[in-house]
Amino acid sequence: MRGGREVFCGLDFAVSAGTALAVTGRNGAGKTSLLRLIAGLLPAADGKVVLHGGEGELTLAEQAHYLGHRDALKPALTVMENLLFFRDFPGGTMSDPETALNAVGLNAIAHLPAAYLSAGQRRRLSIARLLVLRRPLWLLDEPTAALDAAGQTAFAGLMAHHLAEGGLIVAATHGPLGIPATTLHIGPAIEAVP
Amino acid sequence: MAVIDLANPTRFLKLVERVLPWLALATAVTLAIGLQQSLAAPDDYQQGATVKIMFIHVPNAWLAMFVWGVMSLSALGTLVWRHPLADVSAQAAAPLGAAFTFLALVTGSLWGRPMWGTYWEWDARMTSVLVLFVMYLGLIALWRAVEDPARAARAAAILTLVGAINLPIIKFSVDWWNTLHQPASVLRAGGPALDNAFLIPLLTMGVAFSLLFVTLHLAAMRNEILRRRIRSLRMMQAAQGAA
Amino acid sequence: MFGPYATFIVGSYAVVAGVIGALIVWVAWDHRRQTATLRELEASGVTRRSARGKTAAP
Amino acid sequence: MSALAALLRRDIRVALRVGGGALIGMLFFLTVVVLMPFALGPDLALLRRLGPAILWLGAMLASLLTLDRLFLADSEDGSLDLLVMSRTPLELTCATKAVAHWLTAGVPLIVITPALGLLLNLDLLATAAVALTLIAGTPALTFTGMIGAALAVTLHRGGLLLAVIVVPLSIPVLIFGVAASTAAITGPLSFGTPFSILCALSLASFVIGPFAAAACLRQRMD
Repeated sequence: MRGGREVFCGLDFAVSAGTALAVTGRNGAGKTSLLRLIAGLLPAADGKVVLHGGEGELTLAEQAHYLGHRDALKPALTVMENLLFFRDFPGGTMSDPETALNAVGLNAIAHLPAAYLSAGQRRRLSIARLLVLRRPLWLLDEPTAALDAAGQTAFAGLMAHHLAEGGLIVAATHGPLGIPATTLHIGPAIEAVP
Repeated sequence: MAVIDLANPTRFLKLVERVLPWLALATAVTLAIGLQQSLAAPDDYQQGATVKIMFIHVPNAWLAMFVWGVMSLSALGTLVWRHPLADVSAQAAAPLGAAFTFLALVTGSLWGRPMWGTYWEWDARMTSVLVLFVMYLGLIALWRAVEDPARAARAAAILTLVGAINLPIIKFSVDWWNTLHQPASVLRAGGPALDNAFLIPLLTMGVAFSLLFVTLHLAAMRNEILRRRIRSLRMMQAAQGAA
Repeated sequence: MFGPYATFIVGSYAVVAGVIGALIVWVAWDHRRQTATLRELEASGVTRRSARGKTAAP
Repeated sequence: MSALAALLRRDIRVALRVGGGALIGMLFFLTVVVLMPFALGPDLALLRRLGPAILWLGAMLASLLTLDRLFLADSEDGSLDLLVMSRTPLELTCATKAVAHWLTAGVPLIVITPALGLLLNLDLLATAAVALTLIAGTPALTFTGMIGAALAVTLHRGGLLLAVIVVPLSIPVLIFGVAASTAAITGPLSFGTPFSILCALSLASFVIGPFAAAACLRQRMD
């Protein structure tokens, strides 16, 4: 439901450990809404999203990373300060921030304010957020937007690694992800005018 | 020629490097003489020893207005001639002006307490200086609100000029407001005919404080140029660091 | 020394000295910090103008 | 616990660095107080009588002015999603953000109160009384204002709407804050009673504010 309008219905899908799901569909089909719904940021009108075999007491949202269009960076803070907040606040198994920055190639400018970063660099920093804190489910909304070719390849490697460790990925995308993925095509909403 | 030379920040830095020690020395010497003269000055027959406060109060009050003048000129430089040093000058001057205005207010208040029995009176002159202080703080807040100094400079320049036009109007209206509410002001600082015994130390202190401002202003401008240089270096570093 | 108003006179001179002193210290400290940072940056290989190559950011 | 410390640290840093607005509230407070004599006239006796009320009004408006960014900024850059998806309960998150806001926006107001008291011809005792009531009362302003800030995010509209929502909620704080300061200055009522009520209001807002704000944020639809 968005703005009181039914965005999609009758959707039923499963993603198992170590696999990725690419959600495709034209603009406005509801890809972002689907991701936000899984992340618990939107209420579902009907039905539910279940994660089997996670940590029992936690909700799905608390075991997922959501990488949205907006990168959640504070321009006044340095790259490292932003990343440390992403590591310390959400909760999960923490890992070394230096390694995460290395993986996205930002380690040389960790001390600079995020305000100095270009769009692609901001994206890389957001991706570092997925690495610095381990959560099994990655919800990615157009993850490769603003990344150059090298960045896309590197990110595909990171995603493959995540899958190899038994993680799950649900990504809304227009282009190829660079990793093997099942495709879920969201069609135009069924015109169900009551 | 000289002006064109100064337009180059690197040359300006070199000049500051050369001039600054001498300026600091001159400030220290004048200040020492001024302080000595102030101490030696006789007590006023009406105000007693408190007249000594005048020697630091008046120069500060004078600088409070003078610095806004400097900033207005710099603002013109920013808007009209786009002089590369103009916004640096304006930015460096704002905190100094605020500090001098603050000192004028505090010393005036400490002078007022023994003379009028109150720290603060909504007298026309004091009120306009207070408004000036608020405007300085607003200007500093504006500088701080925008991360990119070049963008902040234009906004601050416009505000400075509007302030320069508005200040006389504010002063005028405050005068009017005050005479409407409170006729026959009893507050009169010093007297129109100042005796030489007071005038000479006052002038010396005035020169000393002006020199102090010039010294601090140049030093602060130098810091600001360095800060901007660091900023642009870091931006480049950010652009390169992603490779 | 200054009669009954000594506190006010000494107080106002002290405030002025304090604020001016703070300004001087701040300017000097700022200068030291900026030059140090600049030197550090130049030592780490970031130079002005020269390296302004188009290492286009993604 | 370290998660909350990280949030506190981040919010304080963002407020204090360039572009943060920690000192704007203070400046606004000063402006409001400077404005009052122009409207009321420079009569020192009158200003002294109205002093506590002016200071309280100024502090309230200043804290309102800075509140609208509390959640809106996080909502705009997407970090609110992160806060919601955290394993820290949203109520604690809200409370921590409010504490950070109070430290960076509320405390400066209290710090300059003595200087402003001087401008309004308040004596030392009166200034101390107002400052004390502000210490007790401004947390209540922040914690009730937080509810409005959360609503403003829900409705994608800050500013004036926030003021209209929050001001009625803050009326009790204003009443007892001014009552306690006037009681301390002129009597005849005792200072203790209104001051205790003010503290009670603050304590109650510590409980209600975070829960209401968290509930608002959970309702948020995008």
